[in-house]
Amino acid sequence: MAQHLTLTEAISRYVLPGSTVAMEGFTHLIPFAAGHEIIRQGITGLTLIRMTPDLIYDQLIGMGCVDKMMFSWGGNPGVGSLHRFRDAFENQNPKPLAIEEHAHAAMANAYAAGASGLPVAIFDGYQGTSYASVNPNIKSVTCPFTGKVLAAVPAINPDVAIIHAQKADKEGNVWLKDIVGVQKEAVLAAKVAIVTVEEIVESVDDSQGGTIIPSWVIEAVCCVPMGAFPSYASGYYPRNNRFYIKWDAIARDYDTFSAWMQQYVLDSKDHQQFMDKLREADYV
Amino acid sequence: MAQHLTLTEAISRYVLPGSTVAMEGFTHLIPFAAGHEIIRQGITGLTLIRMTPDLIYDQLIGMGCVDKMMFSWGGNPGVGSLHRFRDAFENQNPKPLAIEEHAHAAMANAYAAGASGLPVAIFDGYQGTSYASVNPNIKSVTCPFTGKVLAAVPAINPDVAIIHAQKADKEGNVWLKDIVGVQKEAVLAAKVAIVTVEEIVESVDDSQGGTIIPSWVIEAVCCVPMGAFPSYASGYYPRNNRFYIKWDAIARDYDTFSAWMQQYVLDSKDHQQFMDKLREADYV
Amino acid sequence: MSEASYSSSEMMTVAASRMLAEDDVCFVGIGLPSAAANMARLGHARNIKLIYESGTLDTKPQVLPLSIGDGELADTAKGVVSVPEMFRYWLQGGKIRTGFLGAAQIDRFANINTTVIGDYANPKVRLPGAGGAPEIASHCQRVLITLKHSNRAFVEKLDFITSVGFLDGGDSREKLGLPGKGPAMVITDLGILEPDPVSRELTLTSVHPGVSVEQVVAATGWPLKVADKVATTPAPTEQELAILRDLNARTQAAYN
Amino acid sequence: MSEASYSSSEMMTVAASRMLAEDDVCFVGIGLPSAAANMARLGHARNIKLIYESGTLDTKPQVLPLSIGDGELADTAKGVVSVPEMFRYWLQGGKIRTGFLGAAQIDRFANINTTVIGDYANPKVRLPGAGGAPEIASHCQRVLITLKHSNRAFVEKLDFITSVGFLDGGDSREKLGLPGKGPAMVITDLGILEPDPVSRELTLTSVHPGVSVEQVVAATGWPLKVADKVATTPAPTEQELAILRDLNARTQAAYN
Repeated sequence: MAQHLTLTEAISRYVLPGSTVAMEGFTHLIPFAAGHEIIRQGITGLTLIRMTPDLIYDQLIGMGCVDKMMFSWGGNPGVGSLHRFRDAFENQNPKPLAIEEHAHAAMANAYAAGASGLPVAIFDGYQGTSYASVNPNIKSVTCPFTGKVLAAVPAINPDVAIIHAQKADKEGNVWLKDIVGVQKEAVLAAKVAIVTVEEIVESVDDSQGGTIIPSWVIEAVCCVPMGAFPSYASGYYPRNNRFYIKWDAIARDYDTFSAWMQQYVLDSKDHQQFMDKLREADYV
Repeated sequence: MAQHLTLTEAISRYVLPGSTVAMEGFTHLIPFAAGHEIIRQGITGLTLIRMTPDLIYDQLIGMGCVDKMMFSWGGNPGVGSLHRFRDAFENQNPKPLAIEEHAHAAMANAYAAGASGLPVAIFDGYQGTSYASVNPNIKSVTCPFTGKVLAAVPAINPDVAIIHAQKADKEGNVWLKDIVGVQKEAVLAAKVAIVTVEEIVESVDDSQGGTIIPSWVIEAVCCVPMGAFPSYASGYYPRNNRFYIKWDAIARDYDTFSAWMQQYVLDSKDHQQFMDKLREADYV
Repeated sequence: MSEASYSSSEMMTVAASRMLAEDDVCFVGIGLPSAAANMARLGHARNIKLIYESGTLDTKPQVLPLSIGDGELADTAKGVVSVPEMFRYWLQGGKIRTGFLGAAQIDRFANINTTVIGDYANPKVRLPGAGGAPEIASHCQRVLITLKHSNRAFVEKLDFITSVGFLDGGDSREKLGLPGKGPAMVITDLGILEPDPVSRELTLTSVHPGVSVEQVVAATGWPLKVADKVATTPAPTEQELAILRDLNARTQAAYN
Repeated sequence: MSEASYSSSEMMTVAASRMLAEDDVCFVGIGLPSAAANMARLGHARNIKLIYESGTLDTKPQVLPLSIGDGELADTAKGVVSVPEMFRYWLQGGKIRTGFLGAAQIDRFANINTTVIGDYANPKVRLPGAGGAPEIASHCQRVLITLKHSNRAFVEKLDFITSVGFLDGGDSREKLGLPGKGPAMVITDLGILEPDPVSRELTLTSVHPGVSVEQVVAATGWPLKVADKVATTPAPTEQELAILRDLNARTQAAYN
């Protein structure tokens, strides 16, 4: 059953140096606060997994926490490149970054296979593309009934999955709604799951819609209001598209990036102080 | 896009003699009215697919509509046997019945594979059981990464899927809620989908929960209030457990069964008249 | 706690319910497993999570469902998932601690048959079939089985293996590579059987009050292994009976 | 309808939007495909169903999303499904008629690259990667592609095939066994290219008003095949421009 922990405690207890971590979120509910706490704790040697790595993975890479990234689309959506990701991959700054690259279909199926206790995901994809030539984890299986050849990728089973959700209840059951991406699959596929939430309520259920992830598949629940900012939590606050646009200029230059991270992330003791500083600087 | 049709029209247009039909429903939302209409129209030579064939499949079998049934649990839940199914399978009455038998895990995965455009479903199951010895459609594939041997079954892609749902809107989008079984998968796996609903409303969406099956994957929507009786439609009427218990005595004897079907199903022009007769006879 | 009068069926349900713990996550079959699991939830294991294969997660029915998908199960659940999700993410995904099954036939290695009595193609009795049982038996961390004791149910050789227990005994289950550890206990109306730690053969470890070892042996279709010390199952307490009878009374009232 | 003044980017969006029909079901990429698809929905194809890979089915955004998963998309959708479901049941399941993609590079057989410019391990430019594109390109019944015309985008040889068009031309796509029929049209800021029915090589079939065939040939990194009769794309109508500009104005206002 899930324990209610502070984010600091949850990250230090479960995100060990060198571990494989999936911080999922498909535009919506991206666990920014948790990523910042990993940076604050200086945890390194991580392998990060995410279908759509965006600013928080850019920040983790730029701060030197990451050895390897597995992904299927890495950019600042609608804005442009992830400059820290590109700098690490193209110029080994601040250090080399290994990648394992897939298409969305492969990763979505691989998470689902991981959640399902299967070692492999099969799907009808990748035909005619160059992906198999750069990724040895793309193989095939042949249908024993039709002879059709299907793509096969290993299941994803991260050491730790971290997601953000709207609500949890006192027992640690989690509720999320609207765009849910692969978050439930990431939680169910992981050895350990940490969930940050906007608020703790008496009880959650799905009678008004949304998805329930029950307490017994979660290790830690952390109440972190605004924990997805500048991503969003439907029903709480909208995506701050303006921040995503501003980020392009901050991240483009390594020194500007480092100074920003020092001022806003490292010099803040927690997410609340980080948000206060952003508000003062008119980022919110 | 779905057309609004009468049930009579939808069944006669799409359920052809000899076709393979999945009328799904997992206790909840079982499409009884549609099954009765198939019986009324005397459509024969059917292969029926369902994870949990219950009274409506028993009736279709007893009335001679069915050549073959694929299933994973066939009984009157909490009551006992399906007498007409057993009589057909054990005594070829009213005619022989072929079966293809699976476990729930296999059929649930096979429907999902069918919905996903895959020819095969793989899962971790059937080990140590006798099923593969009586069902040649149980094979295996080997994981190319771990060497683990997984069970493989062909995808299910019925000619016609028929389900019952709570609501549809004018455009033919369908909404169902609470226990949804494999209905969505059956619809998406089928070449043709027919949906009976309790009512037609202006517009449906999933903002208050439930599942949307959009108009463009459905051929026909038919408004049939009480169309799941004696099964239930959450929010409309409860499961009539009393009818399920009474059915045992009706179906046990072939002549009693035949007389009942004549009186209530064949001699009713439609579901409304059927329901009226049941009410008069204190079945509802 | 004073002695009360009770039926053998009540004894079986009470004994089965005691095997469920406060922190259990239990995949519940319909019928006696459902009665026992809900009795546990209303009694000593109030925090237990009950899951039914119709898709209901953490459900708290006030009356016993007649079917695996009664409205009561959805209405009182934390969440409802589709049946493919239930079998993939929850059962096959290893998220269920205890699987609770009934059976028509069982053998000495706790393999069970709910498919057919007699020849498959020309059966003596055609039973309902597998449902979720084969994968409940293979994927839950442990399995509890409950059925009434008789020579026709406890047989030397199954006509069909619907769900595997310890297969041929010894390490034959382990060799299949199944994720779960297999049957932990078989609870009947006469007593309790547990697998021998090495041979995996079912062994009588407890008889219910008023039942003799000989009675159990006589109702078993193979030479039943009996533990050196056979316990006597504690009789149902008044509290246990009150919970069970309330539940059954509410259920009866709801069906009529 | 009188002529109006418009930009080449507006011409491209308008031309792309016209390729979508009233009864289309369209999987929409972010950026120009999203603008064109929503323009169609607000104009001549009011009944079109738009689907975004973030899981939104039949969505009707009032402003253009910056990302593929903006709240606006979920708030205005008939339904939202998980990403694994989107890729399995909807895309791979063959439920989408038209896939609408952007690209960084394209070759004469309409294969596209959004992964990397230069060597994969030591790239000149590392692009975002595949996203949903490879399976959109293979599973939608037809594919529309839109990108700006230049020698750097329309190249003799791709550095990386992210999504397959007609592979090496002729029947090489069919031999891959892909369910969809492949790219139907490439819409650029200069004109419209369509695959030759036999060789599958992209052929210039229309130039936008004021653009010469020579301009298009010069902006293409291979000897561009030109149709015998090259049409002139009808200029955007005032109504089309009004819809597009309203949409863009609402979007600008929402972001600031």
